[in-house]
Amino acid sequence: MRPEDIVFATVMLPLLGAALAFCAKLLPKGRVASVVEYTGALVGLGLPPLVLILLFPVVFSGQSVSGVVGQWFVGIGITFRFDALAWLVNILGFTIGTAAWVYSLGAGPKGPAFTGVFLIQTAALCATIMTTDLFNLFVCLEIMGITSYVLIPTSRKAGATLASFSYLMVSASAMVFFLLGTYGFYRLTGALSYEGISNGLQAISSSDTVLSIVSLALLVSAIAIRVAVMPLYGWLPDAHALAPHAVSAVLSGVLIKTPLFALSRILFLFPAGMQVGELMGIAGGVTAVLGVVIALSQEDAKRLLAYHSISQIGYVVAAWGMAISIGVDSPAGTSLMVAAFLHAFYHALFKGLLFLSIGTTVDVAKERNVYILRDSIGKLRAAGERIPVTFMCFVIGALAISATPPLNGFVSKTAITYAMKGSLHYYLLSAAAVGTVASFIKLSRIYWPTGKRGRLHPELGVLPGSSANPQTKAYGLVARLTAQSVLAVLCIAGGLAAPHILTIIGTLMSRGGTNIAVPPILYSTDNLLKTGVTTLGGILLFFVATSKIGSRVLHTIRTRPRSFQGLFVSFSLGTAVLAAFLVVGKI
Amino acid sequence: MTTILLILIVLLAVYTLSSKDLLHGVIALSAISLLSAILFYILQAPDVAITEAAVGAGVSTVIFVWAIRHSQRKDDNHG
Amino acid sequence: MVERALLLCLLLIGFWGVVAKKNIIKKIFGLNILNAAAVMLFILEGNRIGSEAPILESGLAQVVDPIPQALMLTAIVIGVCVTALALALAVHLYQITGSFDIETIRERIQDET
Amino acid sequence: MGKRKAWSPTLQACLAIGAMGVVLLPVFLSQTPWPTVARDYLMQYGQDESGARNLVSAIYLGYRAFDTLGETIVLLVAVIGTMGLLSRVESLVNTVGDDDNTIQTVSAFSLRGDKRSSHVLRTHLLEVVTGKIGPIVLLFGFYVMLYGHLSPGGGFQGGVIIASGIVFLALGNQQDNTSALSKSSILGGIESVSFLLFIIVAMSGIFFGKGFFGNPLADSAYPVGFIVLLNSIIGLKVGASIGFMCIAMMGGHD
Repeated sequence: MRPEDIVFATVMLPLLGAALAFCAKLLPKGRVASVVEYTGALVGLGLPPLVLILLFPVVFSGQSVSGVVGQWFVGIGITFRFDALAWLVNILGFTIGTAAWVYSLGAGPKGPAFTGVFLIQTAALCATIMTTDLFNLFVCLEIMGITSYVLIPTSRKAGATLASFSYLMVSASAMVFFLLGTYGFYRLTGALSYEGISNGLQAISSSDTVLSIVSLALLVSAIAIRVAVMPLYGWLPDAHALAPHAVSAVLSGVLIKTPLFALSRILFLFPAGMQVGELMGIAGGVTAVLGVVIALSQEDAKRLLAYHSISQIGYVVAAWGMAISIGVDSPAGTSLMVAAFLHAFYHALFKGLLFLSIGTTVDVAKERNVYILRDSIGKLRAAGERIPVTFMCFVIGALAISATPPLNGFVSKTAITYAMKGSLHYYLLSAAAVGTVASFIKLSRIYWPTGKRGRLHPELGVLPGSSANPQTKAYGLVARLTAQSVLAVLCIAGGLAAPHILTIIGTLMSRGGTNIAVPPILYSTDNLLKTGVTTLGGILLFFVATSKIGSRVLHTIRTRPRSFQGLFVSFSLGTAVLAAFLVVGKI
Repeated sequence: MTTILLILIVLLAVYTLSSKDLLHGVIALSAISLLSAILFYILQAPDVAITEAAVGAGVSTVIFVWAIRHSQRKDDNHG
Repeated sequence: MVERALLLCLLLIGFWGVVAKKNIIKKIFGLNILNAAAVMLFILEGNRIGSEAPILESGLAQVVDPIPQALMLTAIVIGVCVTALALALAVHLYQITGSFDIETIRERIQDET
Repeated sequence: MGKRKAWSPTLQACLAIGAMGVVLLPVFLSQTPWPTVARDYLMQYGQDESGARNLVSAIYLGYRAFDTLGETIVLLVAVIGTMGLLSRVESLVNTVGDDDNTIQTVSAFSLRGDKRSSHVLRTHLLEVVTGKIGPIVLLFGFYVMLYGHLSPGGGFQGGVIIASGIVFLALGNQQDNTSALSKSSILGGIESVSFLLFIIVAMSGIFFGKGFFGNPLADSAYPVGFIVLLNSIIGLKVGASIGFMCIAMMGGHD
């Protein structure tokens, strides 16, 4: 066993687990089939983290494992690189993936086919972040895409099918343009690996520069569709709002971030990459503000969360883009990159928590509208739910996303704003933070008690997907509550252990194994004051939003015309703007 | 030769997207697949030609026909 | 040159189908055409540097570039898989709403929820 | 962004297509000569390293076999997704409003359901002809699959032909007992087991010191064995899953 082989365990073990799960599909339903399925899940989700722990000393000392898959010739074979970035994204993927899968045992779609597809999605995430080959990246993105198209409609809502169809059409078309970008680079350099392309581009004549820039623009915008930055976000809200809750948690926790970090591998190597980072950073800042404004206008609880994902990914993209435009080898750039990853990770934790706890609540109450849904605690209690856990999970998640110290959201948002103090992004993100507080006050109204006792219709209170058999139901409840509580504990721990975690991620992100990132000062008076002002501003904004004028404005935003065609129009105009920006910057 | 094939393919593509009857569109689409298989053969790509003929003209046509049999043949608003 | 202009034309026709057509089956037609245009571009240009199919015979001749061909095998198959799934979703949408028109489907689903 | 309605959809579409057309112009009209580095390398060493005379097979199952694994995974997931939706389409037709929340796949079907007996398309002639042609098509499929390293073709193409052979056999069997090959459980079994086999073979290189997806037979006298093995596994898997899907689609209601 060489290190190159161990690295691939993160991809192969989930695939092996998926294969086992599919074999379980063949067996007659019963104990044996379940045992095989759960073994598959254990192999696919339980073993890879152990492998990652084994690899920690390697990446922590600043080394990376790279090579060609199968030791074939480097000019033709598929190159890969397992470094700190890949390690971190893998940890993110397996943490959220495991929690979501455990939750899915309690509510929502399950069964061997679901487990298999879910495991394949996890494997695709790991492969996406490891590959350094353009065409292999295309294949990995297609696997990620096709598993999402399959998993989204398993919630059996009519809207979910439409959302899945829209996502499929827009991202499949975008992937064709990705292929054309690959064509451009192959034609110019005769290589598909990033390294080969980057070397080849140094030798091209000036007349070919335009082709290289356009190809880069095509690749970036095809990936930006998956990340859902502002002009290209249109597919996300429906898909994330209507998917099963466990799938929603993975989609917005992991799936929209992995392509972003995979993209940074491409941008590091290209001269025009810095400009792309600059433009995407601004787009990220705008996304953070607009996303939260639209979120504030939503009535549907899960849709509100989905727009929040857009807003929070805006934070990540803003810090990420700024890091790339500064250059990741400088201390400032590294600190920004650390902050970007930290927020991506913490957002995955608290957004996963929110999706799962809100999901349980709306399922029990059979009502998603935050204006109508009231006194959920009473309803949850009537349904035999463990109130303290589900409710506390929501509170922790909501406080974390509103950046309340000492929870993890506070740490990562402070890290981001600390690293970008004084720039345009700083003000955009501060504005977005106010909106976040306001929208979560709005969301928490569903738990406000009313005077009446919570009463349930007889058919309410049965979670879809949970079994009628009392024993299985009890197991399902345990599974759901475990998943939620683990995420909640991680949210708190992530906030309390922040200095250590910042040091570890800083060391991982720096070249050469020494931490060059500037650690943010978390609990300064300035920051606490700012948190207080933000919270007050949020409360104020909430009252403005619930006033007559405010609600009319929000109604206009909510019912703004959204068309299928708009997705494509924004995609092609976005690509054109990006290409024009890069070409002008070059001349 | 390749130019003639490509002109035919472009014309068929326009017909596919503008025909009122979806089944005609499916048949035009599988004709595009067959023509491009011939094109690939001329362009010295026999492997791709076989794949395109088997997958593009064969399997995808079956799926399209299944889809249309389960729904309707006419494009109502034709737009 | 003429050939590549025709391919660009084909690609834009496909994109027009995806963007502007209301019927979702027509949109899937457009996606197929879009994919086919990209595949043809790779094969057409990979053919420029040789005259023989990339199957080595005893005599030495310049073969065409095999890499685009191998890549396009994968791309064609992925394209068909996505098409199959898109069609299954389309038929399911038709069963729910009774229409293939994207705007009608959107309205009916919004009314329902 | 609220005023989108003011623009007509056609104008929007024209704008989108025009913008994309301008962006793509340099991609399509580039005159840069096509690179020859990789081709030259493959012409010289490709056959020795992989053992395959067909260089496309050498890349597809040797140099870039990892992509091929991805491709088969996409096919697998697409078939599962299509079958899952298919079962819901059928159940919607039969019982409207049925809404249970477990992921389903079509687990059992047959072409010889009650509905099929009145089907106009199924004439006696069709049954006889397809029944006789089926085995020949299957044989041809196996040929394409096993000789992919020497001639055009390979696992995937052979698999699709095998799938059509299976469909022919299913259409053509005249007795009520369905032929073993077209039974859903058998096809599903072949599919899952061959996926498992594919992954095990992909990992086998590790134990020969060749690394993940390396050729374990690279130092032996027959390096091409690896490609033949992968071709057969892919052929079986593709044949089973596409055959499975086509039969399920044809066996449905009308």
